[in-house]
Amino acid sequence: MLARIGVQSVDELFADIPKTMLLKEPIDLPRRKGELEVERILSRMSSKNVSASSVPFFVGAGAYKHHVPATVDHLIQRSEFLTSYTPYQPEIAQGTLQYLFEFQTQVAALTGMDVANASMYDGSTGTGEAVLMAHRVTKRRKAVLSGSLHPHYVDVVKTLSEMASDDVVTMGPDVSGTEDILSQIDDSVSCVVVQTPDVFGNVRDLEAIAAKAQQHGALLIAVFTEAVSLGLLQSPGSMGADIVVGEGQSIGNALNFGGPYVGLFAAKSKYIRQMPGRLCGETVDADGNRGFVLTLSTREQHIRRDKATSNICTNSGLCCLAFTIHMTLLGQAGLTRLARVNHANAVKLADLLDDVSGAEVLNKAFFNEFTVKLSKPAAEVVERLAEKGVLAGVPVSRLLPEAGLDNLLLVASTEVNTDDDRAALVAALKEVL
Amino acid sequence: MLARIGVQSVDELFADIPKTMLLKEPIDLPRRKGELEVERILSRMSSKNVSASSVPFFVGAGAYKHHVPATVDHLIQRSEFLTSYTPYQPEIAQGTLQYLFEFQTQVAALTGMDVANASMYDGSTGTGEAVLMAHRVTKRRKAVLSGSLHPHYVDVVKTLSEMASDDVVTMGPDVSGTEDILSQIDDSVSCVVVQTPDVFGNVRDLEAIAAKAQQHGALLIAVFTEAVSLGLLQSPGSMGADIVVGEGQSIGNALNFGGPYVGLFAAKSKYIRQMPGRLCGETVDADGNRGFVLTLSTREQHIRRDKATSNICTNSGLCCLAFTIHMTLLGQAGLTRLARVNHANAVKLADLLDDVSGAEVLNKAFFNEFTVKLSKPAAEVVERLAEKGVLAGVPVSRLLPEAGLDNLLLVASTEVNTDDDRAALVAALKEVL
Amino acid sequence: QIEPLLFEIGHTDVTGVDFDEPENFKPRLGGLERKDEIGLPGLSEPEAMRHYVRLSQMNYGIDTGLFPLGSCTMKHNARLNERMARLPGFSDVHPLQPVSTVQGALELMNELGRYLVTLTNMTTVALSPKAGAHGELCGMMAIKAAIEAKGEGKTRNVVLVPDSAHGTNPATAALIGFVVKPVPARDDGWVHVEDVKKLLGPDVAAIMLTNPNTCGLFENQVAEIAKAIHDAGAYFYCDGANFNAIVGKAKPGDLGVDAMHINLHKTFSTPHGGGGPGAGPVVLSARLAPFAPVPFVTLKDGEFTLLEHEDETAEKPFGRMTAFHGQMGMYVRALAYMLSHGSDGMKQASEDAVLNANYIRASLADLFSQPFGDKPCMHEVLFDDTWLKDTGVTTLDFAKAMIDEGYHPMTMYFPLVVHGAMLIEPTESESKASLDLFIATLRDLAMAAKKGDKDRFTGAPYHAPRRRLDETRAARSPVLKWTPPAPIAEAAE
Amino acid sequence: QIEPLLFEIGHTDVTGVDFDEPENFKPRLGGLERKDEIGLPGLSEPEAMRHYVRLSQMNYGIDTGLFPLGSCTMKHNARLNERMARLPGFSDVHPLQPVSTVQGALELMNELGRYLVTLTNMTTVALSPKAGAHGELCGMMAIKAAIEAKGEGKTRNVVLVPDSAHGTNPATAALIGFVVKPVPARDDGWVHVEDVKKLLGPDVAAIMLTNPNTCGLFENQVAEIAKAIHDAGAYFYCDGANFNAIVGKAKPGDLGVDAMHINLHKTFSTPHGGGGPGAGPVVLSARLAPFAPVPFVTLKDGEFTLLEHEDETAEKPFGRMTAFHGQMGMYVRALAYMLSHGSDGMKQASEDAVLNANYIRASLADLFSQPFGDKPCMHEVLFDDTWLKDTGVTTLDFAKAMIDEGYHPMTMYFPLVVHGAMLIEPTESESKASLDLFIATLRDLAMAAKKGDKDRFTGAPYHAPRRRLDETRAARSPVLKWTPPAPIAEAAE
Repeated sequence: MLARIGVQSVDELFADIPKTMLLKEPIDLPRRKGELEVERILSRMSSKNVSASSVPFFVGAGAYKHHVPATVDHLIQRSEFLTSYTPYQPEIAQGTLQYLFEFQTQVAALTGMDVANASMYDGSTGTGEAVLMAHRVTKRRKAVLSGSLHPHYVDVVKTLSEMASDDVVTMGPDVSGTEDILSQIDDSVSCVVVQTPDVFGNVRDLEAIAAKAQQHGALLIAVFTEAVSLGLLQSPGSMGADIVVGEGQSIGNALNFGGPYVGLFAAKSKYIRQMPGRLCGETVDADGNRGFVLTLSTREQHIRRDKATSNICTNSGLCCLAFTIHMTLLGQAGLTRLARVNHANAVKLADLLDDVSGAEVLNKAFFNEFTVKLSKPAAEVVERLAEKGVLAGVPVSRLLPEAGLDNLLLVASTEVNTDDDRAALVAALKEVL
Repeated sequence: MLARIGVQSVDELFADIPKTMLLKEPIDLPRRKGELEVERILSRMSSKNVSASSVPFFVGAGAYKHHVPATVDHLIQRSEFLTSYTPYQPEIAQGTLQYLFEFQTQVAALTGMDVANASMYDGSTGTGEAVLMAHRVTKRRKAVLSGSLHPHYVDVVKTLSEMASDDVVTMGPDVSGTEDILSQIDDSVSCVVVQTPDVFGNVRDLEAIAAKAQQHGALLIAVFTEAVSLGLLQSPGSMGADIVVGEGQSIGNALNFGGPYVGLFAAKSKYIRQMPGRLCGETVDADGNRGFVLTLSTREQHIRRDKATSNICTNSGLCCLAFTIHMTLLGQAGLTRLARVNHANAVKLADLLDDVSGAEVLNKAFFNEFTVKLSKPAAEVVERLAEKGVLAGVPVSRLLPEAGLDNLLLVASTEVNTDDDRAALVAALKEVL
Repeated sequence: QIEPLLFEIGHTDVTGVDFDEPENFKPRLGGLERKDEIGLPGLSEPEAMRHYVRLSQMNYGIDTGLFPLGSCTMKHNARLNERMARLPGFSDVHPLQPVSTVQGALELMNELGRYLVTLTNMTTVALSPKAGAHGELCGMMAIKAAIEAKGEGKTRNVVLVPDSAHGTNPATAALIGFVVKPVPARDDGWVHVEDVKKLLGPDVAAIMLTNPNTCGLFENQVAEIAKAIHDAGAYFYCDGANFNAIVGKAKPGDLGVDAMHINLHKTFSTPHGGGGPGAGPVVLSARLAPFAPVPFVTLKDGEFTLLEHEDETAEKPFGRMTAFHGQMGMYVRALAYMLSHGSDGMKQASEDAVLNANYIRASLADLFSQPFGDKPCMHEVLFDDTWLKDTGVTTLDFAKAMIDEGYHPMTMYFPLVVHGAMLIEPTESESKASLDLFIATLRDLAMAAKKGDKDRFTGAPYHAPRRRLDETRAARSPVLKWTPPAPIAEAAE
Repeated sequence: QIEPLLFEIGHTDVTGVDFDEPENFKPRLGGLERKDEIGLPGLSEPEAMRHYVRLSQMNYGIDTGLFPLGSCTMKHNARLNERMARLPGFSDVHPLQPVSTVQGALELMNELGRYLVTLTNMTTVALSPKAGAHGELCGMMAIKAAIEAKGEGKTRNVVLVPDSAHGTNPATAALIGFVVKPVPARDDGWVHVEDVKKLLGPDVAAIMLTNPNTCGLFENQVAEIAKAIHDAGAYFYCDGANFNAIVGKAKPGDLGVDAMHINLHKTFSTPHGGGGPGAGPVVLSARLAPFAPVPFVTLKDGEFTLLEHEDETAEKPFGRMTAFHGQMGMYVRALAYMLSHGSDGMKQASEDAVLNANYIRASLADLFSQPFGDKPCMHEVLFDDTWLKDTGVTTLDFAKAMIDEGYHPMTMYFPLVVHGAMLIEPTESESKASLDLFIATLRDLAMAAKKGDKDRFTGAPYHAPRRRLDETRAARSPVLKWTPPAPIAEAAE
């Protein structure tokens, strides 16, 4: 090969690297290892973690432990899905394109919106993008964030907005879901961002907010972090949301210690050309057969560069596929039932915990997660329960360390929890409180 | 659907079942369960077993713990391989047929034989078939089995032969690999069955046996249970074997508590038409393109019925595939090195064990397994070591309970064993002896 | 779509596996080191991946389309079962570990056995047979052992086998020295008790009856046949290949069966894997139970133990079928299937399988000919080639034309009792929509055949990875392995 | 090969998932229960399996053939890495579990960070960005934060971006309010330090330079450019999309880089998955390190901890990029890749990637035109369409014709600085045999184009799951989701 290229050594091909910067010595990292050894090293690290399936598990706050059918993980590992690229060559990427089209349709149906894109990185970054989109649509630059929006989402929006010199109004923590966000909406506001079920587990009615927003020319951005809830709850679209953003992890995707996840992003159709991210659309080929392509890409960075609606390029393709397959296996009937099982388990658990002395469930209405007020700091309690082999939930102080809500614990319950799990939590909690 | 069929109920379709025998009540077994619950039940059973990867592991005696590259298990799970049938429709089964052709070629090369079939169930049943084949070839009905042939293999051959009223001569247990099998060979003998490396780990030279067998018109059936050994040892074919049978589990296949495994079966080409099992052959299609088909099926039961060379139908297709892919990844270079690592680890371990007081390694020559004479009954020692979290090997008494070899232990060592594993075994053994 | 053989793209010095060469050590191989080259080429990991992915793309599977192979039961293979079989406690345990370290594995075997015995109302089960034919062998060995125990080993050496039986039946019986006598076929597709009675005598050891039979019919005289067989001092072996039609509907034990193998890879959906591995546990009646081969699992004082040797038990095991304990990997999958379906789901699967087959039958009855008249079938429907007469299209041609329509052909030319047989088994996995599409396609093809569109059939398949393959050539001068091409200089001589 | 949409074959009352309906309980949903239908059809498990298997068969992947997409780095995805990412300690842990229960996960993140920092000779790494563009955003935010910390936030608002840059660069800069100024292209493919100097001033915040650049060349004046940038008080952002060409050969930190994102899905081979997920950790120089966003992992007294809030540290984190801690699943795969390759293997991968690209370049140089002359390239080789002049064949046509030959096209029409660009990146995964076949195919196609065999190109692809698709139609009246067809009666009105 060198002969054909006409060089004596591979190093000649690196001649453009300044001589002083070309490394002479190997980089100070270990030499290559065989599969067996790599497996040993990583298995050792893995075994130092307590996996959700191995203990009674009630951790939520934006990521949820659900059972994903084996079919899903099998299918997404197929070579033709796993090792393909962004479908820029549609003639040999119809597999990817058709599932994206199915994904968009599913997300639109689930959220009650007109159109959905082909995914964002996750719910939090999607929320940031939604705010920027609202600014483009309204030509205003001020967002109002609910006090019960997931604090990480708040941070992501604030970071982005501050960098872009946009205004952000953040409401104070709203444990009870009763904040007066309406009073913040005026003609200067671009968008209001409200989560339901919110980070404290409250189910929120968005209709009044949507009405007030509309009245002032602002957009309502509805956020959810638990996609399963939409099997049982009114869709944000039906309550009047203009943009809906959600975390899709619950459907098809593992906990993965936080990622990769999949951001769901839907909007009213009049805003299509202001949407961020990829869109897959239907068309025909030269023989007149139906086919799918990426479309409206003049919104995107690779065409529009600094005028693009977003800088996003790589998204969450394979996580969309997992979402779509799981949702296809569920169907409306399965999703609704899954949601009922989740809610029923949470109701059961809430009643049990409410009976524990030193614990009080604060929520009136919730889906599969709620806030418990403890007689002791939640972080300590969680740590002591972890020592007993129970992962009890997320202390609010972990998300909002300075909010003075140290005794609050967020507890989630899904279809994976059994009576034994609940009994273990209650017993351990009684010992600790 | 019922309307088109013209019946009122499904039960009408079962009208031929005698009324008294048609079940009215559901069978007394649990109702259906969701995936989550099935996973829980089976995971609970699984967790009651000590898996090979979780402890220092030295168990062999016919099945070996090797590292199988992740690529292998991924590929054999592809829908097109996993959910296909025996390739009776070759036009849409070229995937299966081509890998079978590759498998046959690999097995022939590895064993040093002219031809190989498309697999048997495992090594033991393959040995039974080899004896029957020898009887067909020689038109004699007496087999001589070496005393160091795996006792399960001996049992399988004896069971089959006795049922078919054929003669079997079994040599006594041959720990040292020095039995006088030559003296058993005369003009009445159809075949001599000798294993190398044998069940006690000895590496056997087959040339003299092959010569004597040939002289008397008998066939030499060479058996192996550790396919990796052929990376380093002379092939049975080069030592004069007429039929070679082996267990192929070591390449590509997991331990699986004993099955499924894959039987390798190779022979001299003059015996092709007496071989049992499927054969894949090369041909061309109507366009002149190379393709593969199952061939010489006039030997087989579905054509020949009671005149067939075997009753085998289903074989070990997917295990062949695993074997073939793993062997392809290894290649000669990788297989040879893998074999060297196995042998080196076994030599290291033998030296360490020989230094333990109360333990003595009996073998002069071995590949990756050897026999240790202990000062106590091996079964007890193994049990006590298991309590200490070390799986030390197979007591000979487990295979030959009445042979008076209770203090002998078969110890295997492969590429998966580390210095730590060896140290753990030695330390635990010292405590117990 | 030609993929070269690995031997044509690999090299003996290439490997896709990374090991360090062992440090200095003194080999102890007794002078038997290999001196010759093995001649096995290797591929890098990316090359190997691509090679086998491409090969797979030339295959058809249940996951890619309807697979109506009669008698083969190509039903959906749930990936849950694959995942379960790979749990380390099942896939990564050695058959000869101390039994104290494999209690869960033994529990699983015990539980599987309990399910099989309960579903069949039999006395015990021998799990170890490796596949259907191996199970037949096991069952017939148990029968032979029982006969010998009664001192009739010399005299009872005839086994009755209907002409419609799978080839494995006569092959199995012959393998252990039985003389096979055929029970002739009747024109209604059933085995008649009077035909059996005519053949019965003190020389008859057993009958091997497939039920539901390979014509897709439930043997409606099975009770009478069983009685006649038993009255004659012989045994009733049932080929359980088609058990999937009646699980939860009837129990073979109630029908007088003495031994029946169960193809876990058919009835209980372990994957066929391109021809295996399968598993063929055999359930045995009380008369045969004492002769069940080793090994078997027993439960004593809450601990599972494995009986691996004949003399460890008061029973009379006839021997051993295989090394170790059988197809554990398949046991796990089958039990996962059973747990998932449950008592109710397994019954429903049988009913749906039968419903689907009859739906196809009723939907094609006006175009296709049924050799035994237009009557309900079980889980598979049998047509013959009478309806193709004078079209110039054979069963083979018709089957190959199905490939061009995107379908795997049905079973052809089996059972042998029918001319140009076409045996269609949809299984319960197919939805009505899927069946309707299949039916429409077959009807369209049938019309085309009748209209004289001959080329569409005789040249088929046109749209497959290969056109029709020359099987005669393959058999006439067999090429069973790759050999390196002669060097060009030599070849030119 | 048309597969219906799931909406066309599914039904809202069909489900492939089995749960028992919960026992009686009182919902506590505050009256916000859904009243409308969702309208989501379901498929049974076998139907779903078949639907998605069939869809997959319309896709091309690395595992099915060479995938020479320049700038995208389609290299082999080892299945070991997939297996490792699925270990329960990585895939089945929650980001907000107590840190005492995820010490191994934090150790892995820490180790990955150590590898990235060592390979680049930078000071720290922000792991959390979710993809390359998100990493760019993170790096540019760090730069903005540093500028603001120096009190220059109002004045330094210009970012220099060469015309050859990826679109993400200008889009990212614009997203957070920077004004983008292009650095014009030169006819040698390199960015010239004098061009940069001309643009430098007190208003310049940073340059965003891709190196190796998108023309396949290593920026040979990078040291001088870095110095000029730094002298002007600005920062050097390096787009690390092409880092895979120089891993082990040079360290960006030695080249004066202040921030660089690393596409784990390119350089470290985490699968592209049809468009994601990726991961875009950003390495930062000492000047930018204090501004790295939360969260990050620290090791204290042998325990790993997670800093999740800005005020838990003495540093000056500019904020948070995403919920939780980033793409753990990708971290595991990338670290598995790094451990497998090691220091030696990663260097060799770079060398092989460059060698392979140059081999293609040298093998096609006589037929294809190189816009910047015949000189060595890095890991990808750039051709333009000069050589196609007067053939009536466009770059697009040529690319589509490659599909008919069984290949995925190269990157087309990028970078924009070249007319009709064709950017070919073979990666180190390809063997010489594979490259030779690819080269022969391209040569054959090139001859055909030059010979005037126009139809072969303008009508291509002929042999793909679809013929050429009408992208204009898709954009003109966008159909972005399936809607039920109008009932026939209505439609007929």
